[in-house]
Amino acid sequence: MASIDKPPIVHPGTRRNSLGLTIRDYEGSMSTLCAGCGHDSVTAAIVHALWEMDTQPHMIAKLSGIGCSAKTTAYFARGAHGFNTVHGRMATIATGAAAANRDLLYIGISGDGDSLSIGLGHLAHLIRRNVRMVYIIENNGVYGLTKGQFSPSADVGSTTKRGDPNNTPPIDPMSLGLSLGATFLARGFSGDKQQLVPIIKAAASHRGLALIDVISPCVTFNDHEGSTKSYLFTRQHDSTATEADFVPVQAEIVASVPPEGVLSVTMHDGSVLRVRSVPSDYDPTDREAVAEHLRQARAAGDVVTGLLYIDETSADLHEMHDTVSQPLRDIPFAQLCPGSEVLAGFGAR
Amino acid sequence: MASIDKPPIVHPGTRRNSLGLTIRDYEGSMSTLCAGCGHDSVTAAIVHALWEMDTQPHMIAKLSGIGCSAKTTAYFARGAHGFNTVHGRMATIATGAAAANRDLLYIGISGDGDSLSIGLGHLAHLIRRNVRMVYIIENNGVYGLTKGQFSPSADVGSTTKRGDPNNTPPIDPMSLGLSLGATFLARGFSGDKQQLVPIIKAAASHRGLALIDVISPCVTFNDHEGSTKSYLFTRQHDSTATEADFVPVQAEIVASVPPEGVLSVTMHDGSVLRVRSVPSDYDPTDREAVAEHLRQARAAGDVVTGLLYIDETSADLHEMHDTVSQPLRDIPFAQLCPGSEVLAGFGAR
Amino acid sequence: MVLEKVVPALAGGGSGRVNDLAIKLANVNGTGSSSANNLLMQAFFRMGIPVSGKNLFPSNIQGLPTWYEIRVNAAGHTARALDYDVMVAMNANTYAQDIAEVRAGGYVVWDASWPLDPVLLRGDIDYLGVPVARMCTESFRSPRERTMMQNVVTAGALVALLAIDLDTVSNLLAEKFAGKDRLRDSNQRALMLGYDYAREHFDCPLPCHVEVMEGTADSILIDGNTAAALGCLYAGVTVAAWYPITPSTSLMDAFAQLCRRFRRDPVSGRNNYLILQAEDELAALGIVIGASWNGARAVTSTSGPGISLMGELIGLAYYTETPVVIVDVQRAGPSTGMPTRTQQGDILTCAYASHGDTKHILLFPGNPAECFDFAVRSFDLAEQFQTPVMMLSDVDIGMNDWVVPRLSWDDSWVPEHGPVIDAPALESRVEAYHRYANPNADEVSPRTLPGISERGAYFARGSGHNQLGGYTETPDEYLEVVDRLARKHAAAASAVPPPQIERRGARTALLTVGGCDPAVREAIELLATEGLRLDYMRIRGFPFAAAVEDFLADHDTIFVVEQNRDAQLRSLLVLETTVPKDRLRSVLVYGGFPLSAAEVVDSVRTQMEA
Amino acid sequence: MVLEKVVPALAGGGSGRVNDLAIKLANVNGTGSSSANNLLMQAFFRMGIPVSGKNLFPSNIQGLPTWYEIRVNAAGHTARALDYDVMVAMNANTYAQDIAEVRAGGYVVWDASWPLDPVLLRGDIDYLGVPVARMCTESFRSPRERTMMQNVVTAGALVALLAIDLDTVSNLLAEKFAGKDRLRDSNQRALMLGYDYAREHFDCPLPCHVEVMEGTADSILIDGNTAAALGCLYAGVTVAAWYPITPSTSLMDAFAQLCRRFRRDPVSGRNNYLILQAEDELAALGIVIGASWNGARAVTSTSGPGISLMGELIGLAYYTETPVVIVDVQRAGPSTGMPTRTQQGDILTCAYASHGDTKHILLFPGNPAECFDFAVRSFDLAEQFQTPVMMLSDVDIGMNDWVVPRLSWDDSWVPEHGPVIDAPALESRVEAYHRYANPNADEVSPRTLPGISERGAYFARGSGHNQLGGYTETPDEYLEVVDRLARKHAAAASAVPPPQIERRGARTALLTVGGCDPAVREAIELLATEGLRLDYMRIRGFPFAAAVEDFLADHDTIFVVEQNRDAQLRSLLVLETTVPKDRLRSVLVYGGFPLSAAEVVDSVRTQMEA
Ligand SMILES: Cc1ncc(C[n+]2csc(CCOP(=O)(O)OP(=O)(O)O)c2C)c(N)n1
Ligand SMILES: Cc1ncc(C[n+]2csc(CCOP(=O)(O)OP(=O)(O)O)c2C)c(N)n1
Ligand code: SF4
Ligand code: SF4
Ligand SMILES: [Mg+2]
Ligand SMILES: [Mg+2]
Repeated sequence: MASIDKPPIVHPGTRRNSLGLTIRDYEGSMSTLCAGCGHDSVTAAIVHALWEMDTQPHMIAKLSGIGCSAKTTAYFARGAHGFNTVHGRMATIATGAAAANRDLLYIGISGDGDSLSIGLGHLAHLIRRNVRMVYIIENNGVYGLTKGQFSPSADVGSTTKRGDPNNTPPIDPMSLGLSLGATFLARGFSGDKQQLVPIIKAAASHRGLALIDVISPCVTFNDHEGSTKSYLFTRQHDSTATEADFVPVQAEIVASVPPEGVLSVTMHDGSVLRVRSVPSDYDPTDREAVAEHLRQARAAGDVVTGLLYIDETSADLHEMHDTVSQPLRDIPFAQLCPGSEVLAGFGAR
Repeated sequence: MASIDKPPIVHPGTRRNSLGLTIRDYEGSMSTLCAGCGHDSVTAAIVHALWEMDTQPHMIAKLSGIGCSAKTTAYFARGAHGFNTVHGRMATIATGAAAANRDLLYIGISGDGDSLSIGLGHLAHLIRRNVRMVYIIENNGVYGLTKGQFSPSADVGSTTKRGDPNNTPPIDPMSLGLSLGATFLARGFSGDKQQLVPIIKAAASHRGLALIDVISPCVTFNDHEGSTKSYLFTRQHDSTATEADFVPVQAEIVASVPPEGVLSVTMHDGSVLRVRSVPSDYDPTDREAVAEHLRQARAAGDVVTGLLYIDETSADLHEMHDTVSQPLRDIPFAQLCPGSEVLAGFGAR
Repeated sequence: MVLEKVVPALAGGGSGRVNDLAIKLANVNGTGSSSANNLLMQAFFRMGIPVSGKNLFPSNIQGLPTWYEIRVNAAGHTARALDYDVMVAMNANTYAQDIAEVRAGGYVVWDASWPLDPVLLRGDIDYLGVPVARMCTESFRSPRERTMMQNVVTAGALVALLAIDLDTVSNLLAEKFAGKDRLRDSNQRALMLGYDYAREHFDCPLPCHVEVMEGTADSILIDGNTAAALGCLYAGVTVAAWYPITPSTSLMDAFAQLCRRFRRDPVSGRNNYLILQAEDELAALGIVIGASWNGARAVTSTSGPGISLMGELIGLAYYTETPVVIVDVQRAGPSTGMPTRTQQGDILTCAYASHGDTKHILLFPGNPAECFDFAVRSFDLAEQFQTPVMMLSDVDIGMNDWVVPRLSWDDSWVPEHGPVIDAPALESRVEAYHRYANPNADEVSPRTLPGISERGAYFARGSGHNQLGGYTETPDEYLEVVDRLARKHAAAASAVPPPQIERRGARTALLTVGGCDPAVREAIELLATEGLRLDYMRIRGFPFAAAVEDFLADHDTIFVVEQNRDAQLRSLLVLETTVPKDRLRSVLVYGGFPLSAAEVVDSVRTQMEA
Repeated sequence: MVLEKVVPALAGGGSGRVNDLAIKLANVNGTGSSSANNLLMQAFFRMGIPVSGKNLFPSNIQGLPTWYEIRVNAAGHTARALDYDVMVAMNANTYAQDIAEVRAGGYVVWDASWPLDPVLLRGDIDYLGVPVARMCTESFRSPRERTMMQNVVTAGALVALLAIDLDTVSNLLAEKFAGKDRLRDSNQRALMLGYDYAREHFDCPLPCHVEVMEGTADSILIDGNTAAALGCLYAGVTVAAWYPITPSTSLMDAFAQLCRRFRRDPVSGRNNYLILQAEDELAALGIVIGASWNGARAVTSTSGPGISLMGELIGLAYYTETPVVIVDVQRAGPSTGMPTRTQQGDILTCAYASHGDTKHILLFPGNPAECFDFAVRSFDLAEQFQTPVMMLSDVDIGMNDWVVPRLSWDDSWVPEHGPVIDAPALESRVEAYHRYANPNADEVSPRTLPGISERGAYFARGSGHNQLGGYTETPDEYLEVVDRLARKHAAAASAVPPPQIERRGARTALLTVGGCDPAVREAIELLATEGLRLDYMRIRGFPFAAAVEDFLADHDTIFVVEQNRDAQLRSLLVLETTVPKDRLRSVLVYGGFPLSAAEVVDSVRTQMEA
């Protein structure tokens, strides 16, 4: 998680968003990841999305576990609080943070080892609780920081650099999410910023947990031939399910009937998400169909990308627990303490 | 886990299996569970299945975590070693045991809290590794031993005895298993021994991990109206997917083309499993279709029971790792130690 | 042979004491005996007699032996008594052992519905048979009532035998079943069945009985878990996360109930709190860390196994300097151990929890009243020192009913959040903010909350970091931070609850912790009667206050009384004070039952004689 | 100003030593410097000169500063040296700090492809510029080679400057790239580029240089993780489970490689082992417990965070008396801490791991040779005492290359499985078998393996159990078992490796543990030259052998040297021996780098003067 401060060179000409901030204002410290690491492209996409969404940096909270992927949180939104927790437990800490203050935009960055191995149980229960946050898995099929062991997302037959094949069936976070009732599932590819940015924006406006699985190749340990998480393999097998187009709240929405094969979803914050199905019969609101589609694709060796599933109707953590609209951490003590008279009543004769 | 020794009253007339053992020989100490607890019926079914299968008691290893369900392991097969481990970790200890000796019949008993809450991550990876064992979840929707809190299998809207509704979506071990590539999935009901016994036998002969979800009502904390894991609710909503019929190895198999709608599977130990689909189009070998069927049923509030899914073709833990056929723990030391000459070579100039 | 009509033969035989008796009720668990036990406890309490109840229950839901011990003692000695004046033997499976435990001259109340095996007869005690089951079968219709009411019938008999005020008991029933007339009537009926039967067949009251007194004015009867939950409520906790585990479950149950009553927003009717049943203990602590980092007061409660599982995250909170409060209601270990038995076995584990160099703040309440006080203080301490605070309760304090002074609250009290820089301060300050920088060499560095201001943004990490909060692998930078953490912990010595000390100018002392308090105090009195004068100190917090050092320095021999095998409190004293090891002797009682004075007296006496 | 041609000005100036020099190589990580470092290490080793290499690398994969320190010392002092004769400064980002660390009269070898900032010039050292990058760009085509070969060029220059035997180095390259001629050629070419350049521009060798000697006969060069893996292989481990974590990962990597070579069944070609990469550390230990319970020798390796996560299961193994072996390769804590930095910070956590009353057997290897020996012994100990055994290594021992005596093996050695009753014995015995019964009051009760015989069946449980293995909540039954566990642990004192002791009849001693050994020995020699005579003891196992008590008793002042903040070894000695606390002083060095004699000397001197 080493970090070197980046010289803040501001080109006078750089564009500013409605808050008057340049894209640089959404960056963090200089990356210490390997040159070419997919994770850095994810960082770039996040920076871009936050800037375009006019997000106030201090209203963001960044969380991660441990791993090369976990370091990513240091590389964007330097104006936001960040918490580099321990391996596999980020979901739990994010849940607590979200419980204390429902007003922040929580961005969790995890790895395939962090989320699908040591942290799998927590991710599953995070999904059940539908905690409102953006949860990105930077998925490279290996444990990068510990030098390239297979992670649970490694496909059977995929080989290590040394050539040993993986023999244990993989866990696909998208299929897992579907079976656990996830309400927002998307898969991106660090090599395709175009596709990733709108997905991140949509995720940030989602009512509950938005799980984004980003294939993010590890150039040092898993970008070789024989790997199914390499840049080459992913490019060759990328099969787009949907194309998302995000219309922020501010922009007035031209009330037009969405064209054939385009789904229009109003997000909880009022923004609108337009999802165009690429296989025109693909329906991102039909859990069954999506599961079916994913499994067929996997059988065919394809990597399905795009916004895969969305359900904007289910309650999030706070709605399930009927908490007040104000952040719990901001409730004045006077409203929390019943006072001396009430106390005197307890256990008395 | 309290246990009282049961007076071994042996009725002279009791039937004996091919090992000359009576059903009593497969029992354990007296149950200390609540009168009417579903778990005791599961115990009875296990005892029955083991007896009918002529299993040598000492070739069984019983494992469990912690919970009322976990106590079950003390109530059958007193002639077998048992290990009452800690809460949620049984899967890991069973994996190690199976690694050391591939010849035993491993029977793991867990609870919905033990497996779907604290132990979820381990269960998921046990499924991936396809460890050969019978894994039974005695599913009652609550934490029995800690007095009735909701477990992750509690349905939304299901209420506690006090009437508070559960607001968090449930985890269905069967759907989870399908998404994780489980190779044997069955659901039973402690109130239906008829159905459960052959399922347990089939599970014991399965090539890999056999996951059995048994709805096992908690009469003390979750058998009231409003509960969706009560005897009444389960009886009323039970929808049978398949009926299994188990033909042991010994019995010569009448080579007949199985009748319409009956699937015949030869298990790794040579025994044959006949599965009759109740909805005649139900195919227990089609992952998609089963997932679809389960989700529709859940939507309709039905509890699908029977042998739900089977795949006898996938490699188990030992096959994946290409270990020798002999139990690892029995390999003579001489074959394990390379000896002094080899050692002398290391690190030398 | 069956004993039906008995006129106490040994009237007054050693048992002729008033407001000083020990009753033990032996039952089968899951048959509703607890409500009857509670009824008796309340009755004694309302009669103004100091009383305690020790519930010795199995880790099982139904069908196993369970015991409840009640001690009433005008002098206020309410530790567990080992010699019973009255044994209410309602579980045939344990008759032998139960009857053997009765003191000479004591009484056995048993269910005379069935014959009593003659081998169980002792000549030195009286047998008072009450056909409880039979009477219930005759008087009640539903099978459930027929079992449940047996306990009330027995209670009724005791009311007569011990001269417990009948009206008080009847009122208690009336209050309990207010609005549920049918239930109240059948209970009242059952009560009178036993009462009348006893009056008819035995001459009541027994020589050992009770009388109204004024020993519990301004006192309350409460268990430690409920009191701790109240503490969390009053301290302003808004986020709680837990994973069910005996014996801490009732703490969160109580907190949830309190929140339902007192934490509904008056306007919106929605909840001013969020309690999460986590998927495991790691998650529970993770949730608390996240909520605290984000500025809410958050708590988790657990027991030994949970503490073991929380180890890694405790280290994270320690090193990132995130305030968290953990209540450890200790039970008998190791491993799953005996979940319903009491022990003080997590002291060392908690003091140094997590790998690497770590030290934590511990609070040791000695009774339910302190569970309330210390719970409240734990949140201030956690925020003032930005570190985990663990409150160590146990089965005895947490789940048993104790008579303690009424809980009081100063309405002017406000939470002490420790150094936190708010938005205005951040915006106005010139210099940049750095999370772990200590301009004034103060041990605790001010923190900022997420969502406040870009100028307060920092990166919390469990990996090596320097004063600025930046990642580091440079020795000097790393040392600056971890050395400050050590000083910070030491500084907490003056902030934790000071020890409770009683000096009588003795050179020998008894030192203890937690719920051992009443037993050790009683032991001191008993030993005094033998001419042995002893000073007393009860540890209430770690790091140890200066007063602890002073007390140790002033005594040649100190018996450390604690409920664990490995002398864990003694070990902590040896490591964290300057006391010479040989001055500290151990009195270790760790079988799982609450401590009794006799056990302390015996051990001290033998060690003194040796 | 750029320095091109330099004739060492200060020839011999304090650095004219032969076979006694310290070299530090500063690089950027992920650029292949390690193979070049290794080449030099091997060369010195083959020349017969005692040598050590300390890899000071970041917790990062590519692009951050990394250092490698090589010390050659004819006298065999191979602890980390703090004053460098030769600094190979190849990372412009750390020039300033690197150049500052050179001893007066020392040399800086730098990449003269680019100018050197004049502010970096010191008058008391020589600058030997080698245009490494430029030469590589000129001589190699592929970008990869152009970076990778720079390290070899530098090595070539050092070969010339330090008079390292060129043939030896060339042979090493030939061996390494046997069969890969192209690679070998380019490496050899790069080597000569540097070699020739140095010969041409500087008069070689430098006053401080090396000569062939016979100091490493019968020695090997090996790291502790590889040695420990060999120990597991030779002890007969068949099941291993782990979760990747620095710095323990290389242990399991080595074990896997060894198994691939030596554990293929000759007949079937299949595996006589099963290594599982678990989903987390809890699972890893769970797998080991299951395998051991079932009769296989099983091991897991981890580091601090893993130990914290294993807490609950360690308690399960302890209480169920299941043998397990855990290797903890310690790193700098707390929390994630500094994963690639060394520390001895898990001593207390491991000694008392898990809630409740628990005590464990610990082994403390002091070098790779002991990593092998102790790894082998750990399995015997675990089975003899049916309990967890933890071997505490660390980054320095585990991942750095040490020169140690050649590993030897007695082919008549067979595993000691401790008391296990086999099928015949079970079938023939009359009395029933009970798991925890001790007929002969022996502390360890014989166990039986699953799948052997119905007569040996028992129920292992982490909950309260009696001697028979039955569930219990009865104090006496519970105590019988836990008290025996305490005696069992104490009994292990005579079975663990005894301390290593050197008596010189002094009243003052240095006491240490693990990899501090060479630094402390060197410190003793240095202090001797100042007239301070010191005895020496290195702890190698816990519980402490009687010899530890004796040694402590024979000394008035004992400096406990350890690499942690909280004096954890000292704490363990205070708690587990009778030594008066004040006799134990502390020398604590815990910045994360391997210990050097100077640090010990300074601390002892100041404390003695005080
Ligand atoms: C408790 C614990 N166990 C193990 C580790 C070591 N570790 C650090 S990162 C990591 C896995 C990283 O893999 P992944 O999550 O996929 O992230 P990536 O580096 O591939 O981006 C592991 C095992 C740790 N830090 N903590
Ligand atoms: C680490 C740990 N946490 C919590 C507990 C307390 N506990 C015992 S059983 C149990 C849950 C039991 O529920 P389930 O697995 O569904 O079994 P059931 O009793 O319902 O059959 C819990 C939380 C424990 N024993 N260990
Ligand atoms: S090791 Fe892989 S994952 Fe880690 S930084 Fe390098 S390329 Fe990225
Ligand atoms: S509490 Fe429920 S699960 Fe437990 S034994 Fe009783 S009925 Fe069964
Ligand atoms: Mg990864
Ligand atoms: Mg359950």
